[in-house]
Amino acid sequence: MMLSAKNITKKFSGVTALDAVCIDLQAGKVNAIIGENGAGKSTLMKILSGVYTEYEGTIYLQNKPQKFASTKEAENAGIAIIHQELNMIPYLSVVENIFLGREVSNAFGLLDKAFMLKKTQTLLQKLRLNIDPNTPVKNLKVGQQQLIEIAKALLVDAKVIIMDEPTSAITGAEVDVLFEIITALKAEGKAIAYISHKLDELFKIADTYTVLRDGKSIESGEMSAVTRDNIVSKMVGRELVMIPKKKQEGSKTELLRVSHLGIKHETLGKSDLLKDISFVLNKGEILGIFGLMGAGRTELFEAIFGLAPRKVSGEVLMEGQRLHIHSPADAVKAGLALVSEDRKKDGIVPELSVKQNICITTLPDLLSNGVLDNRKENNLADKYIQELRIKTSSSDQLIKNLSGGNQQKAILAKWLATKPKVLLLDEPTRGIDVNAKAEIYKLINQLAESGLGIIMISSELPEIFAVSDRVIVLSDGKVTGDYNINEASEEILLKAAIA
Amino acid sequence: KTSEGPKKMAIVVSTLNNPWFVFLAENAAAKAKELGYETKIFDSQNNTALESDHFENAIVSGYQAILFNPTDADGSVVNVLKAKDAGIPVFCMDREINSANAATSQILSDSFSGCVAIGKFFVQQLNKKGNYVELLGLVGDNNTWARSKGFHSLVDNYPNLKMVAQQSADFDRNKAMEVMESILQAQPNIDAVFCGNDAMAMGAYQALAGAGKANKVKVFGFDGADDVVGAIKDGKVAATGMQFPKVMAQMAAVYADEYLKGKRDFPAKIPVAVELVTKENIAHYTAFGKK
Amino acid sequence: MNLIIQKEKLYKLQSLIALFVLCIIISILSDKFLTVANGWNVLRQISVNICISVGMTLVVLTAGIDLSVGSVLALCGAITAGLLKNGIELPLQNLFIGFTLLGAIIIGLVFGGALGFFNGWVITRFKVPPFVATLAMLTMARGLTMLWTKGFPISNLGSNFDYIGTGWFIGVPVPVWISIFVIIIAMVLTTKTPLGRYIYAIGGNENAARLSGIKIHKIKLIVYTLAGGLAALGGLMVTARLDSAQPNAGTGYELDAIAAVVIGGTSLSGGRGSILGTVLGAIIIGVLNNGLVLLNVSPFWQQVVKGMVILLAVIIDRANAKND
Amino acid sequence: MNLIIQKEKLYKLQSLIALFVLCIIISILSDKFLTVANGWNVLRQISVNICISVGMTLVVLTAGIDLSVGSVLALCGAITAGLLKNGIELPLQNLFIGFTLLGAIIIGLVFGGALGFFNGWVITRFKVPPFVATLAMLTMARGLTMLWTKGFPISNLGSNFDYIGTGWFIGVPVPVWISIFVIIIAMVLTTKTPLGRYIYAIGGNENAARLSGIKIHKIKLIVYTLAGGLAALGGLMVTARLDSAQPNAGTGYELDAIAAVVIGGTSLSGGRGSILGTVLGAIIIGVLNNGLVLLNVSPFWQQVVKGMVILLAVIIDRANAKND
Ligand SMILES: Nc1ncnc2c1ncn2[C@@H]1O[C@H](COP(=O)(O)OP(=O)(O)OP(=O)(O)O)[C@@H](O)[C@H]1O
Ligand SMILES: Nc1ncnc2c1ncn2[C@@H]1O[C@H](COP(=O)(O)OP(=O)(O)OP(=O)(O)O)[C@@H](O)[C@H]1O
Ligand SMILES: O[C@@H]1[C@H](O)[C@H](O)CO[C@H]1O
Ligand SMILES: [Mg+2]
Ligand SMILES: [Mg+2]
Repeated sequence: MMLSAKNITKKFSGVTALDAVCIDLQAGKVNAIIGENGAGKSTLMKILSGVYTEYEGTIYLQNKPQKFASTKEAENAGIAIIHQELNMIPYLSVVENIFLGREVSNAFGLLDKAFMLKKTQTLLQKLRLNIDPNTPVKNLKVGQQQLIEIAKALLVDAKVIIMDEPTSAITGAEVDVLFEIITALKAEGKAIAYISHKLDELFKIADTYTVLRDGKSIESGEMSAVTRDNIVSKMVGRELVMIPKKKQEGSKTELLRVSHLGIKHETLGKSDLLKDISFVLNKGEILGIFGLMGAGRTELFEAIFGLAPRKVSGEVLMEGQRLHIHSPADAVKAGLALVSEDRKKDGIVPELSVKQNICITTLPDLLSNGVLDNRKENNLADKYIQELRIKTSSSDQLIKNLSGGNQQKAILAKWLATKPKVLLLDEPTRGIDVNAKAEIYKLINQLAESGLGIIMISSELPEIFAVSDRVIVLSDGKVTGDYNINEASEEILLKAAIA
Repeated sequence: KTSEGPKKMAIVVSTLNNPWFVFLAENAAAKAKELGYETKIFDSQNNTALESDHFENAIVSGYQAILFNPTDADGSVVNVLKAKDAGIPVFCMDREINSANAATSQILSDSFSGCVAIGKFFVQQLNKKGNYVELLGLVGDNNTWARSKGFHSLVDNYPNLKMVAQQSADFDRNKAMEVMESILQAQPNIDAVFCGNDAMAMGAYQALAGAGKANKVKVFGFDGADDVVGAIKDGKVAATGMQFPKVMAQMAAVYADEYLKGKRDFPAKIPVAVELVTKENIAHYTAFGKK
Repeated sequence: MNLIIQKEKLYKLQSLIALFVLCIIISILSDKFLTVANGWNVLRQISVNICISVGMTLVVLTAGIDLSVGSVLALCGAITAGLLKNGIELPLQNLFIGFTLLGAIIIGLVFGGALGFFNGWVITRFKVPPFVATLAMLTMARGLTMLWTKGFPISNLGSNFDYIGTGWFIGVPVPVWISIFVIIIAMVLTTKTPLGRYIYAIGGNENAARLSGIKIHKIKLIVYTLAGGLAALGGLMVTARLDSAQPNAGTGYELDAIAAVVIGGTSLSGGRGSILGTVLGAIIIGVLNNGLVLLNVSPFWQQVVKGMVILLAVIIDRANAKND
Repeated sequence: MNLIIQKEKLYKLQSLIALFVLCIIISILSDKFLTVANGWNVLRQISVNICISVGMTLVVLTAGIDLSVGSVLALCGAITAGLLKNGIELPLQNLFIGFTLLGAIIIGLVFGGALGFFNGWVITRFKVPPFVATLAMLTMARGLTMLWTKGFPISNLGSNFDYIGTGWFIGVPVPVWISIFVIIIAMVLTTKTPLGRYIYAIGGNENAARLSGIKIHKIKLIVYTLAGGLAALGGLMVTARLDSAQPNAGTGYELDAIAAVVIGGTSLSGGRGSILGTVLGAIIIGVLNNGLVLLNVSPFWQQVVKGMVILLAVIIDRANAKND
């Protein structure tokens, strides 16, 4: 046994996040940690890696009890972690981030930049990441940043490597590279703790599993001995019924038309970010947008929603009327709503309550006598908390204290409150557990049935197939495919995505 | 009511961020103490609103008299009236307030006339012709202008005396040095510098010395501060206007004491002349006063 | 009213403890402290800082800062005083325009708003950091004050004007009424109106606020305009109180205002805080200034003690704050 | 050296343009501007601000701020001057301790470092926001200066000391040497050492830095200590130049330093910026002050013009910066 944790208990001001959890990580194996959002997976990993130093229970590393006073101590003992959240210093370069906290200096105490650069280049090659090691990481896409996080962990000569949702922002080829690397690490005898909400991945890569539920360890075993449904029911504590999508004849009433949309690159001479994009969205239709990382899908939403007004060409029509959108405010007025891909950065206002976040888009409707009416606000918030089954202690809870899935639902709520005609969803289930995911799919379907037009960006093919009526594929800023979902298959979409 | 509790005098000064006023305040306090009073010094930080707060606080805390160095001739009037209404006599030191009967008595340093005297000496030293620079104090301070006007009222009558630069150095030695250094670049041929106080005179002198022009350019100050008294002895500074803060402070304290003992007929204004100090008569003077 | 206060509960508590401790210590050491007259004194003295700090709170809640309030106060006070006393002469047209009291006051306030608007415009239009934009305004407005007053105070403004600064109304000093009025309006604004909510949202997460359809630029313009207007109101009060506009009035007031805001628990990085907290912060500073005088602390020691007490107040505050 | 400069390229460029435009305008208006003597003038005059601003840059890079630099400068200058001139008398033991020049200087510098360390301690240990902690220090250090000097300047410090302020060495004024030395050390520190890397990292994302095993508290303590020490160095230079420690020295210097830092492109929210940028910022301010005097702009207009130029400089800066 490489590492085992016995009876770990961790409380946060009242909340018991972990309750006598036991877990074993075996050398040369990938140990999956599975559980719903908020089950306590990340908290446990943070304890193992020295982030939280106050807890009950004992950690044994190679059978010796250990108590880490800092992340540095854990690292020195041979435990490396890729955190769930990106931990990047935005203005520092790739090299600087990778070596942060473990800089190499020469005899004069000065940084040995040449050495670090070379080492970084090797790492990037290993990850098949073709970027300049001197670019500031803020210029990288989320997915690329995630790979840098992986590179950081590889730099340390660790015995135990913890990966907390390493693939939440990467897909396809990048995931394959990661799996190759994991396989190599296994062969070197390292113990790997692997957390992911993408169950398919777990079956592909994991050897053993441990399920956490509500802060308790429920069960452990060999991955080969369980099925997907087994795992899910252990996570959720009951059977999960996936309601298959009703295959309906979508109406043919045109709702939104995007024609010849393009975005110029900021730098002269570079090729356009979007080129001549045209498509139609009908009432009640769910349009999936698939593509690989950097294909330009987020940019498409930004163009439609008025976030890049100066560089945009082409036009957008709503119910036949040309829209003039120069800011998100215009977009909202026109009946558009955007759930963006980065919840933390663009979605929630962390210091406001769930209620205040939900009401923020429709405040002018919540007045009585010219001032905000507390009752109206409560009614609106409570309505959505019920309808979307948002798990929160009260509507006055600060939104930052909610789990990711519930934050996502609250964001959805704030947009539904505006009674939009078209809902734009950018990776709506990133980092969200299967149960919450199923609920969100259900919601999306219900909304479409009620006549909303929905466009959903997703990098996960199963998700595309679970909800879309139609799917278009983007590659390098161009539409390279447009299919009815019945005519599409994984193969067809992937082929279009790399076209 | 005077019988109860200790006898207390408040000393309210425009600022303590300037040694001249520290000296004034401390002498007033020392004299009052000698006369058997508890004292407290209030620093108005050149802010009439803060001064107003001090008056209010002094009135509720039961001070029986206020020795006062006003921040502003007009802006301080209300404050003095407030004390008067509360039956507390106010004695102004050094600076005037523009009200004939608000203060019980005003013991004043006459900046304007003092600068007329400096102006006379200035004209004489320069032989009625030459280029000069003026360094003003804080532009929002009324002493700045009393001095500048006194000086110009005389000097401007001589057309061959040309003011080639007029800048502010905020009564500050370091700022005066820097401003003077820059002026010397633009105006290398000057014959004199007139400064609104002695701190600036010292700063200007140091800039001149640094540029090797100390012998050629005459420096004039105002105050009679320690450094400048020494500098006049050494021939570094040509002249200053000696004020008598100690005299004024002590007189104010004595008057207040007499008032509290029953005397009522005080002269409304007692001007304390500013005396021209030069190398000729420096032997009779020491910092802020006569030997 | 009750509801508003409840909403702010979160933030106010700790500063209240600091204030309470401070008051007890001072009243043990001086029997003059807990008198009615002294109470009015303290309240009247802080009323100007309250006006400015309320405006500052709005700005800070959006994650901005306004260093120009002191100079704007001086300039607007001087403008009202100048118009009141001298009117405007247009020598070319041989025209003289006189101003009524109300006219002069309104122009002063509007001018303050306009200066604030200019701050907001520079910040939103050119993306100049608020610190720099308002630092430039600090300098410019002070220069303009000097130009307008020629460096001299403008005094004797007539007996009606000083009512704003020295009058009493139903047993309460007029400046205290004004600050109560400002506080209530600002509390309603921050807790009961969309504008207030947007202010918090912008400071909490500007990106998310923009994407929610909030017009960031518009809100910031409003906020800086209000801060300028409130500084001007403070300027009127100072001027009226002294019956004189001082060219160097308000120097350093920005630091007092920011201190009140921060002691009151509002975060300089925006999105968190309250008007009530700021008011408590201003009272703490006012009580401290008053107490140091009552206790006869020497002026040199005063600064040392004041610094230490502010530090202690904030430390007590943070120690009691559970999160963050 | 070349490498260092290259790294900083990103930030310095825009301010360079602003500086260039400024210089051209002034030199068209005054033929005295572009002379060697005036060049030394400007450089000597900004050397104090450079010392302070370099320290301020380090602090601001960690997303902090230090408002106390001006008072710390005054206190440390006064301490060195006092020790040099009067030594310490211990009346009880009937003891007199005299100080050598070097001894007095070292004590002044160490004292500055200690005050800075105190700032850092309050900030890290009690989580007091830097703005408040250093505002309290601003007040306390000024009070201590008054207590130490009793409100009077300490002058005539002997001929060796003034060398630091007024001497020349190989054709270059000593203060300029000192600032060059400070700049180089600081550039090496920020761009070539792990400490520098950590400073940027903390300002860029404190949480991520902590997770990377960086000792946030230790780094911040170092940074505030350095800022205090550099302020003390500035204090020695000012005192030596005037051959006199002025109790009110350094008043308002914090704003000049912050202005230099921000004009130089360092972000007040931390993590982004450079020493070289700050140096350019300080030069811009110095050239501006010098230019206004050379052109004999009236003192009334000076502040207005200065504010406008600062605003313009930053606007040019932002307009040229592509990404925010
Ligand atoms: N700093 C904190 N303060 C208070 N509560 C916390 C804190 N961190 C986590 N929690 C709570 O502890 C519980 C476990 O959280 P944790 O992040 O470990 O979940 P997780 O299993 O990693 O979920 P996810 O799949 O969404 O990442 C949750 O209820 C969460 O709200
Ligand atoms: N800040 C930036 N700097 C440089 N290039 C950028 C930036 N943001 C986007 N790009 C480029 O724009 C293109 C489209 O990016 P976009 O975010 O739209 O991709 P996407 O398909 O949504 O990918 P993802 O799944 O990662 O969100 C990519 O080539 C990307 O490299
Ligand atoms: O006399 C004093 C001093 O000269 C000071 O330097 C400025 O103000 C005056 O009143
Ligand atoms: Mg997690
Ligand atoms: Mg995207």
